[in-house]
Parts: sequence; structure tokens; C-alpha cells
Amino acid sequence: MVTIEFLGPIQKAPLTLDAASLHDIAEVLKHDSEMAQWIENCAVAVNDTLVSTLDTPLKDGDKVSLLPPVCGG
Amino acid sequence: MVTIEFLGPIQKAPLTLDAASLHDIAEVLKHDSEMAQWIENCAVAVNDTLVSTLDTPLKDGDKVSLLPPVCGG
Amino acid sequence: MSTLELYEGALNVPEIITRWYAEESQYNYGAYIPFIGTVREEDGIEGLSFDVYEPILSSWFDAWQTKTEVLGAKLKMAHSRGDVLVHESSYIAAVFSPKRRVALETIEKFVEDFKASAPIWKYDLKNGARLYAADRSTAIAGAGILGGKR
Amino acid sequence: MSTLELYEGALNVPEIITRWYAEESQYNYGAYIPFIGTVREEDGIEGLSFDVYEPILSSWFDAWQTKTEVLGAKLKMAHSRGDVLVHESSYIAAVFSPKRRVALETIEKFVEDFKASAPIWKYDLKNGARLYAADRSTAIAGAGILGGKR
Repeated sequence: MVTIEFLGPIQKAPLTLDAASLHDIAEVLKHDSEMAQWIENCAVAVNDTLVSTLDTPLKDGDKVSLLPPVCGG
Repeated sequence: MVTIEFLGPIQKAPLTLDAASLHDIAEVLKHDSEMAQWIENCAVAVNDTLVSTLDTPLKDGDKVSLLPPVCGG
Repeated sequence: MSTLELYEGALNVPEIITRWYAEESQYNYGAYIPFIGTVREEDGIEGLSFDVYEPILSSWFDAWQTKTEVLGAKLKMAHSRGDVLVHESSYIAAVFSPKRRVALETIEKFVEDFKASAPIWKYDLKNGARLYAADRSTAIAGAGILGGKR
Repeated sequence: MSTLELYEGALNVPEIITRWYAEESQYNYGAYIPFIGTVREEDGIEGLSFDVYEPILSSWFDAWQTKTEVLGAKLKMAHSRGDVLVHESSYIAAVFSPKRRVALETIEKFVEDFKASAPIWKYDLKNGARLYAADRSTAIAGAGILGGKR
């Protein structure tokens, strides 16, 4: 099982699901209407490291974070 | 009469002399051995405004300042 | 290695920028440049509010610190969480460097990358609501892979 | 219009940078960047010493202030006269601006032009002597007309 957490302004409770890679998570979130506005502009981190490809493998206990557009300062 | 003052590290007392333009002052200073090391690298101000040509006219009471290379900060 | 400070609410700017100056006073830096960001009164806001995701902010900051140390320089940063009212300050980034060129170049690059990359989200406080500042926000480099971008 | 401050000896950095912050706190500036220059211990010097020619420094500063005000921003500057020991500070330049880009660009250009143009002369204090720092000094733009350069 992996946990998905939604950061900042994404008003959504964490999800826990089975996933072997980020491809599986992309598939689930594509069908989630709450996520429609975020899918195209979120960065993705696995265990707090940003990743650049859906081929990133996942293992049991991993944490996936979705980071929407930022504006610090 | 105009006054010439030497700023910063130029260890030289002010001069007072007759001069109709900066050409006259250049002529005098060329023959001053104390000034040999400064002539080529000094900027010149007339009445505290930097000037860019020896054609600058001078009138009685003007102050000419010589500014050697700077390093503030 | 981190000198990253997070505070609830507005920053105490005099305390922070003078303490940092004192902390580094014996390390022979020739240039110190703090950048102080203050909440502007505009569009009728009462203030701004911030969410900070500290784990990724820390690793982003540490990566910058490592790059900066190679140049003989050092970074410090402070940021607010939660509400910061107009004319209060929410952000300080600072560089210490032996020489001015490295200091000037580093503060500019650091502040710009901060705006583009730091995992911090901004909200307008307006009429009692807390509204995500979507129009001023920037997608992090590499964003969109879940939608098929790579 | 000037906010140019000259001091005998080292600058009181905490006093100056916090006072400037307070002075501008109600003017809705979003960015404040002070640049603080500190005397480095190197080549066995005990400190530096400065001569300042105030009339031309003031007019140079006022010309910068006028250019900066067009951008909605404001400059402040403090500098030492006389002796400043190692690890003490001799120079602060600061910009206040509504937005960060103008602030970052202005502080860089201002500090670089200051180094090239401000009528200030630097001396090393070494073994009790006061030695003109000729090798680190820059001829002002347009220098040399008395020797035939134009």
C-alpha cells in the first residue's frame, strides 16, 4: 500500500491504495473529478523527493505527494 | 583666478592660478613632476561637476578638482 | 547544515537580520545581502497566508546551501507560516560571501529559484476568506507528469 | 531628497538597517534589500581607511535617486570616513521597491556603479601606515583628459 497526500490548496484527504508505479496512481487520479484542475500542473514527490517520470517504481509504505503551483515570499 | 584642489591620495596643496580653460591647467600640470603619476588617470570636476573635455571654459573664482582612481565600499 | 527558520505569523525582521549579521561577524565575509519581502496592500487584501511543506523545502534549501558553499558563501532563510498582515514581512533570504560579485549573483538566483521552486502556497486574506493565489503561482519544474507531460 | 549618511569610523549596522526598515514600513514596498560591506582580514591589514568627497558623492547619489524613483523605488546609503577595522562595516546601500525584480536589478547596478564612480578613496592600514589601495582602485569614467585622453 502507498499513501497519496495532497499539499497546499488541494482540499482532499489522503488516499491509500495499491500501486506498483506512478502509472497506477495517474490512472486512478485521472478518473477523480476533484483532481481535474490539478493533474496538469502538479509536481510529484516520492518520499519527499521530486520525480520526473511515471516510471518511478513504488514499494509498500511509500508516500507520494502532489505539489500544486507555488508562490512563496 | 581659479583654484585647483587635489583629492584623496594626491598629496599636494591647492594651487591658485590664472586660467581661461582647462587647456591652461593641463599645460601647467604637465610640467609638474608630482603630477606625473596622476595626469592619465584623474577625472576632473569644475565647481563639483565632472567634465569630459578640456574645452570647458573657466571664469574667475571657479574651483577645479582632480579625482584620482576610486574604491569605495 | 540548514539555516532555514520557519515562524508562525509575521517575521521579526530587526531581530533576524541583526542576529544573522552578528552570527557571521567573525567569519571574514565581505558582503552580506538580506532580501526582505513584505506583504503589500493591494486589491483590498487584509494580508496573506502561507502553507509550507517543510521536508521538501529543507532539501531544496540544503541543495542550494551546498552549491553556495562551493563559492565560499553561505545562505540563510526565514519564512512565515499562516497569516501575515499587510506591511508585515513574511520572507527573508540572505547571502554572506567573501566578495560582492558572488553575493549579488547568488541572492538574485536564489530568490528567483525560491519563487519558482519552494513548496510554499500563498493565499489572499480577503473579507474573512482565505483564497489560493492561483494567478500568481508557478507550477514547479517537471509538473504535469500525472497528466502525461514529461 | 538625499538619504545619504556619512559617519566617522565603522557603521552601526544593526541601528542603520533596522531604522531604515522602520522608516519605510508604511510606504507599501514589497522588497527591501540592504547590501552590507564589511572589511575583510587579508594581507595582514589592521583595517581600511576612507576619504570621501561629499559634494560629488551627493550629486552622484541624487542622480541615482531620481532614476530609481521613476521605477517607484527608493535608495538609501551609508558610508564611513576615516578608519574601519577588520570585521567592521564601512558601507551599506539599500533599495526599497514595490516588486522584487526592480529591487534585485537596482541593488546590483547601484553597487557596481558605486564601485566605479563614487568619489571615495581607500587606504590599507598596515603596520601603522595608511597606504592608498591603488591596485584595487578604478579610474572614473572620462578620466585622463588632462593627459590628452577624451
